[in-house]
Amino acid sequence: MLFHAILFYFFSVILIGAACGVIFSKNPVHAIMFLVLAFFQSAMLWLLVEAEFLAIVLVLVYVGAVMVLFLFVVMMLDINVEAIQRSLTRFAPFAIAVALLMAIELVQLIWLRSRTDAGPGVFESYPEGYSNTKALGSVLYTEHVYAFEIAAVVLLLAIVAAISLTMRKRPGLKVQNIGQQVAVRAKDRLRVVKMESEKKQ
Amino acid sequence: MIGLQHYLTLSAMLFVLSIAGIVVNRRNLILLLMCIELMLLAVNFNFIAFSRYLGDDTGQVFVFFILTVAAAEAAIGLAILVVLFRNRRSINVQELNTMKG
Amino acid sequence: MNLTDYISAAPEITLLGLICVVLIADLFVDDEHRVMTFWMSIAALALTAWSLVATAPIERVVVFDGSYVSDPLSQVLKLTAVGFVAIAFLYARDYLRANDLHKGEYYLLGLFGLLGMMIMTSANSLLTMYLGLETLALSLYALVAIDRNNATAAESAMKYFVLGAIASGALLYGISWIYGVTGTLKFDEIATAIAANPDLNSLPLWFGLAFLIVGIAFKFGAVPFHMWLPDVYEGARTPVTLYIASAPKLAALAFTLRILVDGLGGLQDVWADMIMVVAVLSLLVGNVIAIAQTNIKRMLGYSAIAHVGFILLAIFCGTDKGYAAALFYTLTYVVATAGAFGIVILLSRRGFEAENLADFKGLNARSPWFALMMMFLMLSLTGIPPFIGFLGKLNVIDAVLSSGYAGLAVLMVIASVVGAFYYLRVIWYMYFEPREDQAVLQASTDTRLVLSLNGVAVLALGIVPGWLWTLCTQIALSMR
Amino acid sequence: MDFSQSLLSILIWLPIAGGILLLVIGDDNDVNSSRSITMRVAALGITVLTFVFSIALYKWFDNATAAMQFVERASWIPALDVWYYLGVDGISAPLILLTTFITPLVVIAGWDTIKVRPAQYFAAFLILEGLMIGVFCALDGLLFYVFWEAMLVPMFLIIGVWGGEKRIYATLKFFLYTFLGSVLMLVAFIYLYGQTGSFDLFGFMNVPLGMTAQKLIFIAFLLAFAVKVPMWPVHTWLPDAHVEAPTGGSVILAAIMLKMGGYGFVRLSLPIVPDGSAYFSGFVITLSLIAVVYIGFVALMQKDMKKLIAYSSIAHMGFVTLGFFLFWSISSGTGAGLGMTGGMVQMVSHGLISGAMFLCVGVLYDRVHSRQIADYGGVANTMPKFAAFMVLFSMANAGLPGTSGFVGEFMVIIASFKANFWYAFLAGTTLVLGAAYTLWMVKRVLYGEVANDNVAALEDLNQREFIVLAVLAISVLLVGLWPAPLVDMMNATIEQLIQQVGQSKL
Amino acid sequence: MYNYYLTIVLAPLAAAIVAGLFGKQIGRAGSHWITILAVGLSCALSLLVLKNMFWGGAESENISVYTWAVTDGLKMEVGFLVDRLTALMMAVVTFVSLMVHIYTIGYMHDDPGYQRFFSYIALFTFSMLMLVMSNNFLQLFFGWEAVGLVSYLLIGFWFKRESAIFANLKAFLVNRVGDFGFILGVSAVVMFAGTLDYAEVFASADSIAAQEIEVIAGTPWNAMTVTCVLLFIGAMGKSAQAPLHVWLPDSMAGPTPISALIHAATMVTAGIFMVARMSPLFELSATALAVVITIGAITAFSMGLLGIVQNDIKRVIAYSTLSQLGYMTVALGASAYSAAIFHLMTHAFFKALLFLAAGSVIIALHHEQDIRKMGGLRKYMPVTYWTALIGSLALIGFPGTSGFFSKDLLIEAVKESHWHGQGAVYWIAYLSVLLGVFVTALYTFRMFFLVFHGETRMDAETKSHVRESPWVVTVPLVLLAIPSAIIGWFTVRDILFNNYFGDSIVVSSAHDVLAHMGETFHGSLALFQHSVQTPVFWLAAGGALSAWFLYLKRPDIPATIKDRVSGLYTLLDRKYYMDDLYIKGFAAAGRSIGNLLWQKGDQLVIDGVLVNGTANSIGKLAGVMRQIQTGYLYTYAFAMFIGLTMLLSWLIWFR
Repeated sequence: MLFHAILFYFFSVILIGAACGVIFSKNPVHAIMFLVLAFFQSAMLWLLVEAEFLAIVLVLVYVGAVMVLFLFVVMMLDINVEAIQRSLTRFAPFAIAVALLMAIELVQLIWLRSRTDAGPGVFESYPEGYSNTKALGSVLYTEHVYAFEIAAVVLLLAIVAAISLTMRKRPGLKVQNIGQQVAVRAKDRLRVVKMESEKKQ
Repeated sequence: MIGLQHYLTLSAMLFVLSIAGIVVNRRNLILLLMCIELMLLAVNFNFIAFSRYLGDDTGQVFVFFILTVAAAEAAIGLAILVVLFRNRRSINVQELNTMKG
Repeated sequence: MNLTDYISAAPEITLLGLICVVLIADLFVDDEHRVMTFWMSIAALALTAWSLVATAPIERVVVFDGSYVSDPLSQVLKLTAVGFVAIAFLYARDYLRANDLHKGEYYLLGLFGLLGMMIMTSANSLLTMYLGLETLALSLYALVAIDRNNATAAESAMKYFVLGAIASGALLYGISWIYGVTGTLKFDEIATAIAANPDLNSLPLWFGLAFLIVGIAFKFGAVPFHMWLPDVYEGARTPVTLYIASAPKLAALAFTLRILVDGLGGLQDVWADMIMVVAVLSLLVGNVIAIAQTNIKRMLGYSAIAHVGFILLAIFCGTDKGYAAALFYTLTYVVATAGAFGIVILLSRRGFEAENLADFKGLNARSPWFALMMMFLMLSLTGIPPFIGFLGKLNVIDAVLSSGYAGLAVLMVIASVVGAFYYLRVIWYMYFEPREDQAVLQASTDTRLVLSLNGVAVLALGIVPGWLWTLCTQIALSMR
Repeated sequence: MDFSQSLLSILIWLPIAGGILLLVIGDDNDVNSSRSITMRVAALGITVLTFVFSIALYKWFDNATAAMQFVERASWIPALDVWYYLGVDGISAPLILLTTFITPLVVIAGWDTIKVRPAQYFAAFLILEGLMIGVFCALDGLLFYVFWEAMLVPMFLIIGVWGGEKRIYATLKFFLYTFLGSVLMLVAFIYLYGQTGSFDLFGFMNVPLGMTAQKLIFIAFLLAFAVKVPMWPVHTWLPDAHVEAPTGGSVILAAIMLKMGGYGFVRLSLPIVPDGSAYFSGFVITLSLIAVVYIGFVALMQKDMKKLIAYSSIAHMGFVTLGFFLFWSISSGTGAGLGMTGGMVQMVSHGLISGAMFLCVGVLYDRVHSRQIADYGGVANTMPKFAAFMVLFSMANAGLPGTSGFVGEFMVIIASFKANFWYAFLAGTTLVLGAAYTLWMVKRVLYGEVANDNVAALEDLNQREFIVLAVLAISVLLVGLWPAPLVDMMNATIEQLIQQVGQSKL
Repeated sequence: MYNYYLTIVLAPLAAAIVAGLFGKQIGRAGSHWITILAVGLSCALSLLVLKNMFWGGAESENISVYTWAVTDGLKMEVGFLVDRLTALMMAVVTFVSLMVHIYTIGYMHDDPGYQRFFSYIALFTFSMLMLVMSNNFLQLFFGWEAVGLVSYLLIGFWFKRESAIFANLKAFLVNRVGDFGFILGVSAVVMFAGTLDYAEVFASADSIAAQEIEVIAGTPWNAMTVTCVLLFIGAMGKSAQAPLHVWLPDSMAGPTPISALIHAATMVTAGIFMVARMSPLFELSATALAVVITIGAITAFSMGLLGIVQNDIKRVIAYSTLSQLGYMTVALGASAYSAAIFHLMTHAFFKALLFLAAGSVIIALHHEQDIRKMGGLRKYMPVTYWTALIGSLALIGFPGTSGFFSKDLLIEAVKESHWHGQGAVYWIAYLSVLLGVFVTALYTFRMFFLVFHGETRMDAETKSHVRESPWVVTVPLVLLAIPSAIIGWFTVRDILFNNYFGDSIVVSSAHDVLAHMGETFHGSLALFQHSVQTPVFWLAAGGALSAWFLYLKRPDIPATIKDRVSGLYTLLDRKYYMDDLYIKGFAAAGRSIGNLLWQKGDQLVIDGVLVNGTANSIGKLAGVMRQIQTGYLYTYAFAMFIGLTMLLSWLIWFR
């Protein structure tokens, strides 16, 4: 149990640190790296509570896809890192005060008000041979099939939207049209002009 | 003994941090998108913690969907970012104020 | 899972299928014939509407393991949403064509948005609600940015996106708390759980509720979660604004009613106070700031905020009358606001956005008929009888008074008077100022016809509002 | 042909339909084009026809009963228990007659002086007429409110489109002011609706109400009606609106729209919240007396003819409210009815006189395009007929016996003396002040040497103007010399009203 | 008789309408003929009525013509009460009016507003008849105001003249001040008696007198006193009693015929008539009578004094009229109503005569009115001279003339009234009227001598044109001179002592000075014979002689006196500064109050601060609030953040 706690605190501290890193790092690439770190720590923490499937998905989907996308965009946009001198908003202190207030409220809620019986809520361990993935899979396609379909729609929508926003035909772009090239006929390309022969002056 | 409250606290800290990150950042738009990802991560923590605490899988299913949607959201958000950058040649939050009042 | 499940969800399924058809068909339509996409979309909407009517349940049906609910509320809202999307498409068509924006995406994203709205309206669990919400929201983000060469549109899309994401983050956080406390995501089960165990009605649940309210308020554009709204209304191209301003309000209403009434009805005394604060702020801020606007889209944006104040105050009452009034108000408000944006679109032409109030100067000289229509719409929004907006306000005030909040009622009417100013200013520009723009209004016959019908509708509905109110009352009664 | 069962509907909808017809005929800014002439003839025809129907109303009106007559009742919004419920009694019938009488005159007065969008102009007046009659007929609270508010719109346009230089300020002020007043009335209506379950005005009258509720409802009503009347200190919209409105607008505004406030007091405030009215009666009387004295002084100093007449309207309407609220100050015997009758007669009479005064100013304005008193002088030299009319109407405005202006003032002063000597004393100052501001204006405008070239070039009344003013002059004298027909119409109703007001609802 | 009465009233009205509306069509002659015929008819019928009353013993009649309105138990009617008082008034009014009509043909001969003028004076006749024949307060008030209206129109007849239109406005407004009191008086009558009808009011006079009213909280006043004083304020306005007299001299800006008719003979006496008519009420309030006599005494003496310093011929007569009205009022206050009415009648004749004579002079001199520019007209205008002499003698009360009888007995009555009056007031009144006799004689003959005697002072141009006026002018003079000279002889006994007025004038026995005097009255001749024994005679003679001495014999003395008592002279010349008080005081104050209320009250406070202030502050608020919408994403997010935190804080700490 102690080991469990040590691990928890270890990962948590790194996670919070990484989150701070995301927020305060000057270079967006660094920020992305911190975020990746945060995701890894989260996956670790999730593993700690036996949510293996989601931990894996987080790493695969987030780190593997989304963060790469971020990185890609940062690179593609070719942002002048030097120009973006990080600095905080004018009311940053005030904002941080509000954030602290909210944090206090949440913590107060969690620790003091949330339960009538004092003491931390305990996670019951899963029985032997339990597969988190299997359990999720069995409800995903039955009980949550409707939501699952909608998720599919969302992804389709994202595809359509992303394409429609970013794909563009550049009018000045010089590209070959193979079909046209193949279908070309001689008379289209060559015009035989008859003309009077020139007389000698 | 690590339990529900610890996870919830962690989640709350992440959540507050991510909001604060959005509010205090006045330069880089892409950072805002990352903060949003952080926020969703915080939510996920909550769901997983509750799911485990309640012994109910629905919470984890929810997380699964959140991950999906977040990916879609990130895609669209980045697409908009790209569009914006193409028009403005900048992703500076502070320059994003042609409409106000 | 059995057949009834799918039959009940037939409208959504139909729509999705048709979206795919349009999506693919659009690929084979070249730019000159893009209007085909429009007609296909209209056809898709018509089919959806037909399937809605055909599968209309006699009574409340819950399917898909409690994820999906079909009841009078969802039927009516879906049908009207379909109608408004169709109207938006129609008003948008000529504008898009004139501004080289006539691409299939507008219609497709619009249809996706509609699907999202339908999902929301029929959601019976927080999960489906969230997914529907995201479907709608993602469509809207993309729609706002649809004019890729427009920096303001992109800017407003970015703002909308970031703030929307924050809101859905907050919403999710709230959902997680609700889930944590009640152990379920389904509205009816949440309600049962709260009813069964009064201990649950305590701070953790309230916190969850507060986060949910942020989501609701954001969706509606209520103060102080309204900041996106004016910028988006202004920044988006007018057809998009029209789209955002109309049907999604219905979805937002469904969203609110499902969560607050179906799910958390037991916490009414808690959420009522929060809703009230938000509503009153909206009423004041919306009306006051609208006065200072010179851009009509932005002005209508602030006006939307003010109207949301009314809708939320109706919900705040927590009575059947209040819910009915909220429904009635939303429906009638959307009619008027759709018409108003329709006129804005009508006045626009290639390379010219009739965005400024000043562009309405002398409209009476240019087109007495449409000036009259715009006047009708403005008066309806002001709440002048016999236009329908008046009855909307009447019912809300009635609901508020019946619940014993005379002070709020007075506040509401005074806010309306403040608000009257900026609506009147439109009439003033149309009628009292000489014309500056000599261009002839261009619009196709069907647009003119529908726009006229829209304008006349606010009057006609105002004269014969009984059936609508009866309908709304019945729906409110059927909710529990 | 017996159409008495739908007479009121005819009176309401005929002009409105006519207005729509005019809009359909459409605008032609050329005064002499055939379309323009058709349109004007139609406008006149419809208003005259409406007047003819209102004569039928007068004919068939039964003076003996206080009950509602010509009642029409049909369900309108069953869901809210709202009825299309019309009826007239002794306090609404005279005002309807006034409305139908004034509107044709306004049409004639605007005959060829409106050069811009005449069809819309006349249509606005016709629709306005129907709506105003609607206000006087409606017996359902919601119906009443619908007509009440809808009325603002045509007037808003009339002032805004065809008004003077500062018309936009004036018309917005007019609209917002009156709107602010009436929305609170709406709240009160809805509250009463909550108490009774319907909008039936008789239901409102019969429902028992606590003192606090009565006070609040009274305040809501007071604000609505006080703005409309207008009472001091919520009167400042009126001078602006009057000054900027086109002649016809000023006439309708002064002649009829102001009466809405007074009508509201007797139709709603007094019977629905008698105890609230009692509680505030002293307050209202104070405001009325302030209106008489204060506004009298203010009117004295006006440099603009229309403004002067507008202020005089406020002072005269002070008598109306004074008369209505004397009931509680009169300890015994008769007199309250006298005050109320006086108030009612004053409303009708003021409708005629102020309308006529504004028409007179309009006659001058059409020629010289100035309303400033200083721009005139010696008009009697060039326009003797006009001067005769103007003097007559001025005298009526000053409350000379034999003109209608005297009747109401006389009754109200007598009644107020019964209430309190000082009420009568302050009210009586109008004899001096009213004469002072009216006749001083007459002196400066009509008398003296011809002041300038504009005046020298004036032409006397044309036939059209002459007819309008003559008709008004005859009616002013008729009411002044023989008010009995008018008063008899009201007596039964007012008697009943007195009883109703006397019964506490607590 | 009902039809007679209607004809008497309506004939002039009809004529007025015809002459007024169709003046152009019927022409000048048409309009004077129709009005003269109508008024002549009225006059004839009035004389018939009078005859019936005087000699035929006809009963008084109270007839209702039509019901004006009935509401709330108050019956408002139009009707005639024709009794002896009314009959006398009708005769006087129609007769003088007829004379003036005829006279006008000559006087207004060249005026472009000829038809209008006839219409007005016919209308006036109608109004005055309505006033005197009324049987209720409503109609009385109608007539009261209607004569005021016509007076207004006629004073401003020459509306191009600044002085005329100033005067008519002033006249109307000052009258309105009186009417203000009057209408309150009528209201009081209605309050205490519950009716407007004379007969019913008089019947309940005792009950009125028994009631009290607290005008000032805590001080109950007798209802009758309040009523009567209020009514008398009306009379003060109409009959130009100080301090509401200021309009009458100015009203001379109107054409002379109307000065004669309205501002001397008839309208201004309406107040006297009204008080006499209300004698059943006034009799019950000693306080009211004291007020009446005080006001009358002040007017009688002080206005006479002003006559001495005036140089405008019409103004002199106007001040004389004021003074004589004061005499009548004093008589009213002394409960000698009959004496007042008697003097009213004789005064109507001789004062109309004087005015018309003055008018004759004015025509002859081409509208020159300054007596310093006249003189020696006797030889040019004999008829005018002699008639004016008769008028002047009657005015000063030369024994035998009608004025002698009326004035002498009036003064006697005042003298006698001390035994029922309240001490000093009556002695002062008596002294005033007595001294007034001297003053009257002085200014009358000052004017007379300056106009008709002495050297001619007009310029040669005018002089060459001076000649006697045409017959239409002189005939009325003669016709008026006859009653002025002799009517007193024949009527004094009947009117004053034989209870001619019967029930129409009620005098409580405790006040009945005339009855007291009647015990020692032995007929006109005896009165005439004893005239030299009275102070009145000697004072009058003294006044006339002084005038002769000062203005014919030693014309240099007045100037010396003027210098000696320049303070007094200025006071008189400025008419006791009353005009200044009204114009620079009340009128100016009214205007500044108006300005103040308008500029500061309406425009600054109500409109500026409250109305536009609210609107502007909402506008400003909008301007400020939109600053919150900075356009920056982080602000937007921050707003949401704060909103959320607020909700949470409220939930956690305040709920």
